[in-house]
Amino acid sequence: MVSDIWTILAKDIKLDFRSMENFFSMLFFSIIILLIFAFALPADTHDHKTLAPGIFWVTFLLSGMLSLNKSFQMEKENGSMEALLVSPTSRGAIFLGKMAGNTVFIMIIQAMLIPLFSLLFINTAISHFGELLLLSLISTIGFTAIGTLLSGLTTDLRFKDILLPILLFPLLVPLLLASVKITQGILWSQGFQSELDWVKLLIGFDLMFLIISYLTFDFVMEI
Amino acid sequence: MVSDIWTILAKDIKLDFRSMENFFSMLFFSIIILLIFAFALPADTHDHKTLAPGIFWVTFLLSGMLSLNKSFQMEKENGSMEALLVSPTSRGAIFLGKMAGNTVFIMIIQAMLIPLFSLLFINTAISHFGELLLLSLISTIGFTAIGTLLSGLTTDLRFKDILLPILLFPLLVPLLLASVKITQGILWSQGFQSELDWVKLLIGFDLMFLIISYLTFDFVMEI
Amino acid sequence: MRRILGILLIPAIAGCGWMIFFWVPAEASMGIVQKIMYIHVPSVMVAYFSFFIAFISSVGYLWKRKEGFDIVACSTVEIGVIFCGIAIVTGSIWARPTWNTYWSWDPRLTTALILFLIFVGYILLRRFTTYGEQQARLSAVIAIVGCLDIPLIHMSVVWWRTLHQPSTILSTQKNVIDRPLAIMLWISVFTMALLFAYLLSMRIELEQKTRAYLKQIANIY
Amino acid sequence: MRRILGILLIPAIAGCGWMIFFWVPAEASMGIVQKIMYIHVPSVMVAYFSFFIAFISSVGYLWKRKEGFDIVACSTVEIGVIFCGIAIVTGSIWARPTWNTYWSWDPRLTTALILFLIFVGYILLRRFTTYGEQQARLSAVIAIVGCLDIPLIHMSVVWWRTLHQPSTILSTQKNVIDRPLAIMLWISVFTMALLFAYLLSMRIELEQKTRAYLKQIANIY
Repeated sequence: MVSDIWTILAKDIKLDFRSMENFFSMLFFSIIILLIFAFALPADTHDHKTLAPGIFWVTFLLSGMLSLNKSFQMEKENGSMEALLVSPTSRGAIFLGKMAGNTVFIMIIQAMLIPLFSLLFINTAISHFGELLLLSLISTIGFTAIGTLLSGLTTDLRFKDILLPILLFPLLVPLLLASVKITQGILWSQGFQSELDWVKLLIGFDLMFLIISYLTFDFVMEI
Repeated sequence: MVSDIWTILAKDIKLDFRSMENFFSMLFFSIIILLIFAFALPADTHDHKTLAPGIFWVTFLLSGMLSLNKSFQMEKENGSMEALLVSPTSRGAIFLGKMAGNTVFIMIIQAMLIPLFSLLFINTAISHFGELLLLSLISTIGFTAIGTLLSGLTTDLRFKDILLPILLFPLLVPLLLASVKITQGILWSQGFQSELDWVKLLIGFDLMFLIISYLTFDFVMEI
Repeated sequence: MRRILGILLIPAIAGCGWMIFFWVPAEASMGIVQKIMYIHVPSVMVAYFSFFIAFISSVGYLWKRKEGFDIVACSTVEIGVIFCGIAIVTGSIWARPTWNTYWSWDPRLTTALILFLIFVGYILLRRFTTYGEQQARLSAVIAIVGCLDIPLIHMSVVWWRTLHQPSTILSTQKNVIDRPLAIMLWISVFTMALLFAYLLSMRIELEQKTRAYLKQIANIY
Repeated sequence: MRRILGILLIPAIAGCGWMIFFWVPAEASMGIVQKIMYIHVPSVMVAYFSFFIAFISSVGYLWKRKEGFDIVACSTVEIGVIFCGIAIVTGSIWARPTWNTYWSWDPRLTTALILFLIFVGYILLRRFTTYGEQQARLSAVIAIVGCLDIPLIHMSVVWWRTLHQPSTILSTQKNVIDRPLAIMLWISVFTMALLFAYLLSMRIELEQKTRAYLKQIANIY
């Protein structure tokens, strides 16, 4: 089981980073989104301070969604999905492997995005790099738990480009609110402690959807 | 020529609205994006006032991009693109027909989005409905001029989901800045007059890219 | 059975409407607008109830793989979305004189809106897929995930709001309701529940007929 | 030809480096940081120049359909992106002591950043397509559209910024530069242009070899 997860994770990471295009295009997409916000929203530093947490997490949602889009694309295109499904690998292992792959991919993007975000919006963010990255990790787990499930669910469908965000974003509202609030706590006051209730909510979200997605992934991936 | 454009436009509109799913999914996508902004950004009315123009146009860009994505998808899926290309219809007519189709589609979404935007962010927006819709039209023409070209350019490619925004958004920076500024003018002061330079820039943008896209579409659509 | 429901409905709705406008006194501080609560509150309750049924029958479908569960799930979601929409619209109308704005991020309304969007997604998913076992499976998963998310959504929306400004608003709903008003509310809930049961049975029958028809077509080709 | 360039380059860069640090006096108000301008300004100019070449040769490709144009276009874009990147980084470093922040939405820097992103998109487009006539066509279209957008981008970015706050910033760049500083700037521009020509000729040769190799492989299969 664990070795299956590991195999899928290693394969996905290898594919992602062998073709660095994939990684770079996602990184540049995130930069472009940050830039668009910088252009569209008022530029004075006071405003940026209050807006920054929201901008950071909306960028996260948008670029994360595009990462999910490509999650099962490779398997779909060369038809290796069927091979994977009829192999003795359990569905649960496929799910956890894919989810881990998405998590690693998004986390690396986040690690590069935090300094950039700090540069463009709120200079103090970089001094909270560790806390923001930890928060990113906690949010990313919840995000990829639902995201991987829904990405697997929509791969077969015709208008998946549009269906995935419609299904995904409303479900992620608790995650978004919690992340924004905790980021405010980190940037403006005493860090995680000041928003302990939200941290609990976020962890509860992660655990719940990790379990639900793990259990329901079987049904999504039936042939 | 004109009748060719009309045929393609009528066909696209008929297909878009025969399957109302397409239209509704785009509308709900826009609503969800507006909602995410409402959640992620500070909620007091003063802030909303300064943020509103930016939020409106970022939503426009994101939902517009998804509309473009599906622009050539129908033809691609059932292989009728080749039939269209070898038919005596000129490339220019295909371009203008497709562009008109995208424009109509986005404009209908915008017409429904303005009241909603007014409801969620800035109550006075609805009293400027006509001006905002006119501005939307001017912006949409520039947007669909480049957008249709790039959507045609990327349909064949592997990672078009990610490539389209990366190519499109940086090119649209002048359009975004002009639209945001003019919207500020409309919502805060005397309407179009106060931002006349930006209006000129926007119209110049439209004309230039209408011509360039029309001329270069030939090269994009070679078989 | 449905015929009885239908016959019961006509006097129930008529009676309820009459009572709302002629029997029950107007609420002291709100005036006439408060009467919209007799539509708003039952709609919310019916919407939640129908999503709950959708949850149960989706679990049932994935467990037992009986098509009947899927029929109930998809019918009840559609009706639930309609009632949820009614709840949001009536809530906004009620908000207008109360808070002087049509939309105020009241936690309950916001939760209802998010639920509305989730289950609109469910319906769109069904529309984008074709009738079959896959459609039933995928949409059941969405219904389950969506329903389990409800408590988290509600909690986060309440916190999000209250941390912004203390909710002086909620207290107006929680204060002691006059006796006739409370009775009236229960009567309207009961009427709305009748309406829901009637619509659901109609929708289920329609769905069964459609599917029988689709199966026939599939057999021909 | 390229060998001569290469031989010229070594003393040019060495001499230029020496002059920057030992010959030219430090600028009065800025101090030592100002010396980064001798890298920044030439980089910007070279980047713009290379995008201009890319534009010309893209038009040439679409018109004449000679592969040579495409080779020049893709080579010059890659070098242009590198110089554009250098310009952005050196600009940010220069901004730090001047405006006390690494990034200040200075119109020139912002324009450079957008250009950088446009041509990074060009490179990614080439990476996502495979070698062939289609790749050349599509990327030529992007180069043309991107270059024609430059004046609009610059204009809008300048207006966007100046409407926010009067650009007291720009004036520091426009004031009279001391005579030795101006000479130094021209020397460094000349050196950078040499470097550009050398890199471009290397890149073009590499591209020609790669393509010859790809064609060989294609012939085998």
